[in-house]
Amino acid sequence: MKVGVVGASGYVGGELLRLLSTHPDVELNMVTSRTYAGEYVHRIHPSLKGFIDLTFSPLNIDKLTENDLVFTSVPHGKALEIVKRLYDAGVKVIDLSADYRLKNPKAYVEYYGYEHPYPEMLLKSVYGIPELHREEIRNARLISSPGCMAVTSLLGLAPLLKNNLVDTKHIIVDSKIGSSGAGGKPSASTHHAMRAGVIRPYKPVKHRHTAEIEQELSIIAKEDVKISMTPHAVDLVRGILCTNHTFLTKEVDIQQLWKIYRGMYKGEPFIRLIRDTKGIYKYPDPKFVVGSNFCDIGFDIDEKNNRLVALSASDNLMKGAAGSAIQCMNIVQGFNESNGLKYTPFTPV
Amino acid sequence: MKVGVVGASGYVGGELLRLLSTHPDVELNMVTSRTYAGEYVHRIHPSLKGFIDLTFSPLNIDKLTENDLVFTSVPHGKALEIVKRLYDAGVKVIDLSADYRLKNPKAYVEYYGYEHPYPEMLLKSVYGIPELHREEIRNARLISSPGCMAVTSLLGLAPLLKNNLVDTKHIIVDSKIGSSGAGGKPSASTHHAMRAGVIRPYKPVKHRHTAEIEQELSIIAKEDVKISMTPHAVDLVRGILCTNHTFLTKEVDIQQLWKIYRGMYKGEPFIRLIRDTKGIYKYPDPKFVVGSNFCDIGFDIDEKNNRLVALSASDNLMKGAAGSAIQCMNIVQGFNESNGLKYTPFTPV
Amino acid sequence: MKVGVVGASGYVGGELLRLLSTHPDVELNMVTSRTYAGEYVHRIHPSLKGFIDLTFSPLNIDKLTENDLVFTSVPHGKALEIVKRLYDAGVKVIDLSADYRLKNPKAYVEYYGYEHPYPEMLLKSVYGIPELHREEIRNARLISSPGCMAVTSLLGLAPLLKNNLVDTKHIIVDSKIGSSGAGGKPSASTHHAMRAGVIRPYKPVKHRHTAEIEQELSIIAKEDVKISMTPHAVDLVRGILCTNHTFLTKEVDIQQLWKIYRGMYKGEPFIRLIRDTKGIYKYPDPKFVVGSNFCDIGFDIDEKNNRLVALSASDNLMKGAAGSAIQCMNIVQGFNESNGLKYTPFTPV
Amino acid sequence: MKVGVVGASGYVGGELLRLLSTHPDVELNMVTSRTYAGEYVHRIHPSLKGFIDLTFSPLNIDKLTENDLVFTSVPHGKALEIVKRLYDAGVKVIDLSADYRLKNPKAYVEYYGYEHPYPEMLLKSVYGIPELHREEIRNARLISSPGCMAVTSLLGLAPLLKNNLVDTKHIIVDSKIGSSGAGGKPSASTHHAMRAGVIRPYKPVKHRHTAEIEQELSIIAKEDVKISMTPHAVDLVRGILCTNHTFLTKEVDIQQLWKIYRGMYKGEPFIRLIRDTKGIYKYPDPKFVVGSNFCDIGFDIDEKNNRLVALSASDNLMKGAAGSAIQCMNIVQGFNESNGLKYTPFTPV
Amino acid sequence: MRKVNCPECDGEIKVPDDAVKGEIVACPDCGANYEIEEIGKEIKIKPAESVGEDWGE
Amino acid sequence: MRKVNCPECDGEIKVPDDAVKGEIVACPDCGANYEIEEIGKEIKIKPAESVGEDWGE
Ligand SMILES: NC(=O)c1ccc[n+]([C@@H]2O[C@H](COP(=O)([O-])OP(=O)(O)OC[C@H]3O[C@@H](n4cnc5c(N)ncnc54)[C@H](OP(=O)(O)O)[C@@H]3O)[C@@H](O)[C@H]2O)c1
Ligand SMILES: NC(=O)c1ccc[n+]([C@@H]2O[C@H](COP(=O)([O-])OP(=O)(O)OC[C@H]3O[C@@H](n4cnc5c(N)ncnc54)[C@H](OP(=O)(O)O)[C@@H]3O)[C@@H](O)[C@H]2O)c1
Ligand SMILES: NC(=O)c1ccc[n+]([C@@H]2O[C@H](COP(=O)([O-])OP(=O)(O)OC[C@H]3O[C@@H](n4cnc5c(N)ncnc54)[C@H](OP(=O)(O)O)[C@@H]3O)[C@@H](O)[C@H]2O)c1
Ligand SMILES: NC(=O)c1ccc[n+]([C@@H]2O[C@H](COP(=O)([O-])OP(=O)(O)OC[C@H]3O[C@@H](n4cnc5c(N)ncnc54)[C@H](OP(=O)(O)O)[C@@H]3O)[C@@H](O)[C@H]2O)c1
Ligand SMILES: [Zn+2]
Ligand SMILES: [Zn+2]
Repeated sequence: MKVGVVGASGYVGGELLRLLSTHPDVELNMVTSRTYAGEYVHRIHPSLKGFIDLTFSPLNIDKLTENDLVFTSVPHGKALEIVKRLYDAGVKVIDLSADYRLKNPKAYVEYYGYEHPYPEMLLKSVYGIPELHREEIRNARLISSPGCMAVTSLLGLAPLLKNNLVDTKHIIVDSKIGSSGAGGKPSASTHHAMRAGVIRPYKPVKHRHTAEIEQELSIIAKEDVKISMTPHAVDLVRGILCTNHTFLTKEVDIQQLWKIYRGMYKGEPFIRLIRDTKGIYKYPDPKFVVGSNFCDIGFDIDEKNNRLVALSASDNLMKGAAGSAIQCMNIVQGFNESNGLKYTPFTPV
Repeated sequence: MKVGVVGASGYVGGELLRLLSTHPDVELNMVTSRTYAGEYVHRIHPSLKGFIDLTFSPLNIDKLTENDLVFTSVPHGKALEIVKRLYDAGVKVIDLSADYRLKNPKAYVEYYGYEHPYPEMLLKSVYGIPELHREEIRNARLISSPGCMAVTSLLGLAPLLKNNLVDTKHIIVDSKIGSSGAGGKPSASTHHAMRAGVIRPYKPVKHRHTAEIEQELSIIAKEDVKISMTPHAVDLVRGILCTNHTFLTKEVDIQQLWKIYRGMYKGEPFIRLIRDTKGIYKYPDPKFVVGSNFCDIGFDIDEKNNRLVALSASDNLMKGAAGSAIQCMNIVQGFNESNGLKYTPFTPV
Repeated sequence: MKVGVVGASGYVGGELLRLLSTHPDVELNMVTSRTYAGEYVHRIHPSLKGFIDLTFSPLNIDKLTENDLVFTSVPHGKALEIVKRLYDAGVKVIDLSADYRLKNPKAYVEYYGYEHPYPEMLLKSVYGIPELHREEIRNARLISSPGCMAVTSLLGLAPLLKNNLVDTKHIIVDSKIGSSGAGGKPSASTHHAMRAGVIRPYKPVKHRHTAEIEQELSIIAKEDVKISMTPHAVDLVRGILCTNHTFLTKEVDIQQLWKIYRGMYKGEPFIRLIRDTKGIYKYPDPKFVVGSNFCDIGFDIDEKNNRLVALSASDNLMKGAAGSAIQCMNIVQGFNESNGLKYTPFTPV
Repeated sequence: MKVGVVGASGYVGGELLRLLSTHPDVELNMVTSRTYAGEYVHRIHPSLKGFIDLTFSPLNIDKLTENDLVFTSVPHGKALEIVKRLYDAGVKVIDLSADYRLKNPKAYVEYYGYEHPYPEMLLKSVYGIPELHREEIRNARLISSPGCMAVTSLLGLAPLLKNNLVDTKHIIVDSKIGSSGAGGKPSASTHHAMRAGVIRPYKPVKHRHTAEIEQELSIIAKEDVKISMTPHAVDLVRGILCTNHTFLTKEVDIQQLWKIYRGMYKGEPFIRLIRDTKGIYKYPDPKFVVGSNFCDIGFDIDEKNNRLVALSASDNLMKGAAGSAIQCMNIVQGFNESNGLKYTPFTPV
Repeated sequence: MRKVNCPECDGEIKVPDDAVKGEIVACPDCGANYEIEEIGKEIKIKPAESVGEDWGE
Repeated sequence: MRKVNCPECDGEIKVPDDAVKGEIVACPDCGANYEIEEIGKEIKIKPAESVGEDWGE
């Protein structure tokens, strides 16, 4: 199968290349970058030296239609046209941007500041979290890969909403994320001396991922769910932790929570439940998933305050982006769902 | 004035030494450590080489009573007797542990696992946050310096509770803290290779600082306040950020919030309000207070969800511990409140 | 093939488990730890949760002889007996400690402070760098895996000594290494708050790896080579950079150096030559090999001063330890040399 | 005394502001930035919020002449004219760039790629290391503050050259430096995700600071000294370690070295000798000087190889830049040499 | 240098002595921009369009 | 090696073939300790006191 990657010079693009270059079932055929067209891939992604022989191509959609499937990993707003044209040409598309994630076109105005030009496409697009939409993914022609904090938070919260355990108006998602989450473009605030050593809140209210988390949780809960999200930049390169604070509407104990989480995630190849009472790994921490496609999930209860904390950790470039996208590709193509994703994480890293 | 420091080989002790060794109004007279008695201070606190000539003394309470004022910075449970005996001998004490912070003796059983041996002393002890208790501190003989996350969170939340703006049953304190917050004792979980690169939740429910935050906020709000706190270890040495998520019970806008925060903190030497719409420092971040005694405070509103986020950042060893303690000493002794604390923070560090 | 790992609770042991648990040709049969006998492996190596079902066994050499091959990764001095007994029982051994690396028994007294009890074994042991000793490894029964800084430095310097290009009395190896290089045992100097943010020289003279570097380079150069080594701890978990400063005895230019390095390393699966004049990856940097078995090597010339700088970078737990050991196992067992080692490094990490 | 700072929006400029804003003897009168003219200083240097009320002025040299003394901290090549015009107008100048550091105009062509327009000025300029040139500084009208790695290395090596102990043709300066050393301008290679986690050699040969180190050491040694320098970027914001590898021409022991170093640095307010055999601070490490004006210096001998390692550590923005410049200002103005520089470093930070 | 308080956050906005009517001044605390409406014994300011400047994410 | 499910979290607890009655086994997921009550065709376990071991804060 011939595969192309648009926006291959970015961080998500680079991670897609890392995974695709050793994937047993695909041929990496075309990787585009406007800025680095003609340049060897390893000049931009040094670690890939020796793995990929290709040079970047300019962004030529006609040529891209020679592929069976194309990943688009460009900034939001910039994927709108590219995806539409590839889709219309019959190419399967997995879009890593936000441009086809939301079902409600009005949400694009509110959260992204643009009027969506192809609202009818939004319903054709499948939200690419296998744990939530595996069957729809199998038959999709357009898959919209989730936001990195969104997928991490959603996997932590979904079992609670599915079981109607929590107050849907007081859910706080406090997330912490490494610098690769902001992509590869330098700026004053990503300059190392300014970005190192921070615990920097940004968009403490109205963060864009709110929209997709609310959309998906409302489907699961079958009612209107409100999310209060605050992300923080921390001094890491890869990794997300979502601390999902919720308030219980029913009484529940730890044993029941184990059952609820196991019930939803039994057999999932990339979910690990982490809630130990011994050792140093008692709750999820992105340190122990870096480089892998895992989302580690844990939980705890504060009886005094009826609070339930659901913790979820992922590598933002893997389960948070390229890993999820490859998993979706495997499903849609009927490959083994773990192919190309068998990366064991590290102790220590 | 002669000053002693008990537990001077610890991180808080070391920071006290740093501040006291150049304080214009005190003579640093005696610094104790059981483990390092007889050893030069700079062997344990290398940066202080050239600043302090003293060697550590063994912990001898009789000798300590020769001081006018003693700081105790030993683990909780271990200050109980030391403080009591010094107090009874007429020495002023500023205790950095939790042993005299809570007014309700039962809270010690619940949160610290011990029966408090001197419950009557709890009412004599003043909780050492000048912004909340300056007048009481002025006349105190025993000051109990607050927990590092507690003071940081409290300073961010106090104006809201004082003005009865928020739902007192749905306050989430999500805090992030550097490794010095856990003190200087090595363990498997503080070993660099295991501690670096983490976003590690610990005690996601029932953290001990909950008790003192609830105590102080309940006084301020004049009603029973509940706090839901989850701390996280991040890959930093110094610094705390508290993200205080609250839900509004009244309508309020940003302009009113400015007024409320300015109203409470006008003239405070160590509070800075940070809520900018330009530049890279839009909200509090401990990066820009490291080494100083500031608590930087900011806020934002999520109208859609009636949420108010109050952000507060400090250096856990300064405003979070030794800095607050010195500030209290200055007040109780009638010194200029900023003496010994005039450290400008760094850009960048 | 049945494989055992002694010292499996350590960092090198854990990395061996990571690699062996997905190696296509081996059965991981027994993993020992004295301290954690009976405990699940993932309690000590959290990232391996889901990959290894085993619990640690106590260190029982008789039971270990049921394996075809055993890796020993215990502190130096502690492998002496274990290796000898396994060897005598006919088991193949790959020892990760220094106990069988040096040919000259006297060097053990000088550098390690002990009299080697089995000097005759030293000649039977093969020094496990495939790029230098592949044929001997193929037929070995005892392989001694190199020190992490030693192998990294050696791979950078070998081509120069082989071609007798440099002054053998003025070779400086200035190396920088992450905290995992010191193993998993906590101490005051590895405590995160003290170990973070350092550029800490240690053993600036007489470091133990000097002995093995001198041994191997002297063989290659066919003369007595002296190494001046100074290692530094830096604020990283994984990774080594060796800056090998040499002085030229012959005139040589960059083009000739390319020929010399390519000549020696052509076809080597885990050597990459890095000397670019474009992009950000101009010289080796461990950042771009982390998690992989590569040693990246580069060079530059200072004509004014007749100096040649050879730079070499590796992941200390991979090419610097477990990766090299697995590569040796593959050779000695006749497996594909890259099996179990196909880990692509990351951009960024 | 009225003082101005040109290039005040840069990292060195910001550090000058930090020091000057609390300096007892000066009035900070004018701070320039082309890009941020009109903007408040704390928008660029967030930590200074509350310390400086000024806004940046555009770069107007006529206005700058109203000052008694001006610091220029702009990129090399850009200070040439500014310094000349201020000097000609009778203003004292302390230049932080390299434009007036070298005595030999030809060296500017070789190392900086430009023909120096005012070669006669080079001899009027005094090289601003008080430990080497205090008397000349006292009477200077133009002081050229040293390069950050240059001053650090020089202070470590000077006593050896002064005592003619080492081979002047085989001196290796292997230095490691944090990201603030490269200034505040974002680029692909300083973007956090690419700059974090590195041990990145850059300019392994022919680094510009070579010229000034050779110039100064040749004066001290009274012979032509050659330096082989290789700098490395490490994952820190502030701090430099220079590992100065030398080969002995005379026999010398540790006791004699103590004498030699003490002999040269006795009474120096900002030099600390660090060579301990106990504790964790055995050799210099920038961790323990961060924020202060110290240069910590240590040494060790490798008898087997006639090697002497001199280690020196500083904060690149303090002793490596702004701190040295303020120290020079204090000397030239007859202030107490430590004024404005009394910052105790931290344990831990 | 004269000062005027920010209507939004009550911060102290500095107004240069040579400032003229129509000039834009900004608040040091909240970043709001104001146009100088009147500059006599008293200084009057009114909200001005923010340039929406952002030096990074 | 036989297995028994953890009553708390449903994790798979490994029971060595040579295990005997009274022996303590621990759950790999939630860390709970159990004592082997019966070991025949079926394995029965009951909660045991946790050693309260903690390898760090
Ligand atoms: N980073 C994460 O953790 C993460 C996680 C999940 C989803 N995402 C999403 O994935 C997408 C890519 O993110 P990233 O982090 O990889 O960003 P990035 O590093 O900035 O890369 C962006 C890529 O898009 C290309 N590009 C930029 N502007 C373009 C335009 N106008 N038209 C076509 N191509 C353009 C760039 O290449 P050239 O300029 O060379 O053409 C580059 O290859 C974004 O939509 C992001 O929101 C990111
Ligand atoms: N770290 C922070 O950010 C922070 C902030 C606010 C408050 N605090 C509180 O301040 C106190 C000290 O914290 P730390 O971080 O400095 O801890 P630390 O680094 O572990 O230091 C503890 C000190 O207490 C001494 N000590 C330990 N056990 C003792 C005992 N049984 N009797 C007498 N002395 C004993 C130790 O010295 P020897 O063993 O040598 O005698 C050492 O000097 C704690 O109560 C902590 O909760 C800490
Ligand atoms: N770390 C590196 O980068 C690196 C690289 C190359 C080579 N090495 C070498 O590899 C070996 C292991 O290093 P490491 O970093 O993995 O160290 P580590 O993390 O400290 O692990 C040491 C292991 O040895 C076991 N052990 C300790 N004392 C023992 C004894 N007396 N008898 C039997 N077992 C004992 C320990 O387990 P229990 O105490 O539970 O039994 C543990 O599993 C060392 O020889 C080291 O020099 C390390
Ligand atoms: N960073 C260190 O550790 C260090 C140590 C010792 C010496 N130095 C030297 O100190 C100087 C400043 O370094 P830095 O690290 O502060 O760099 P920086 O952060 O890049 O700052 C450079 C400053 O110069 C100004 N500038 C840039 N181009 C200019 C031009 N053409 N004309 C006038 N002003 C210009 C910039 O402001 P605007 O663009 O806003 O005008 C900025 O204020 C350099 O010469 C550097 O080599 C640096
Ligand atoms: Zn304002
Ligand atoms: Zn269980």
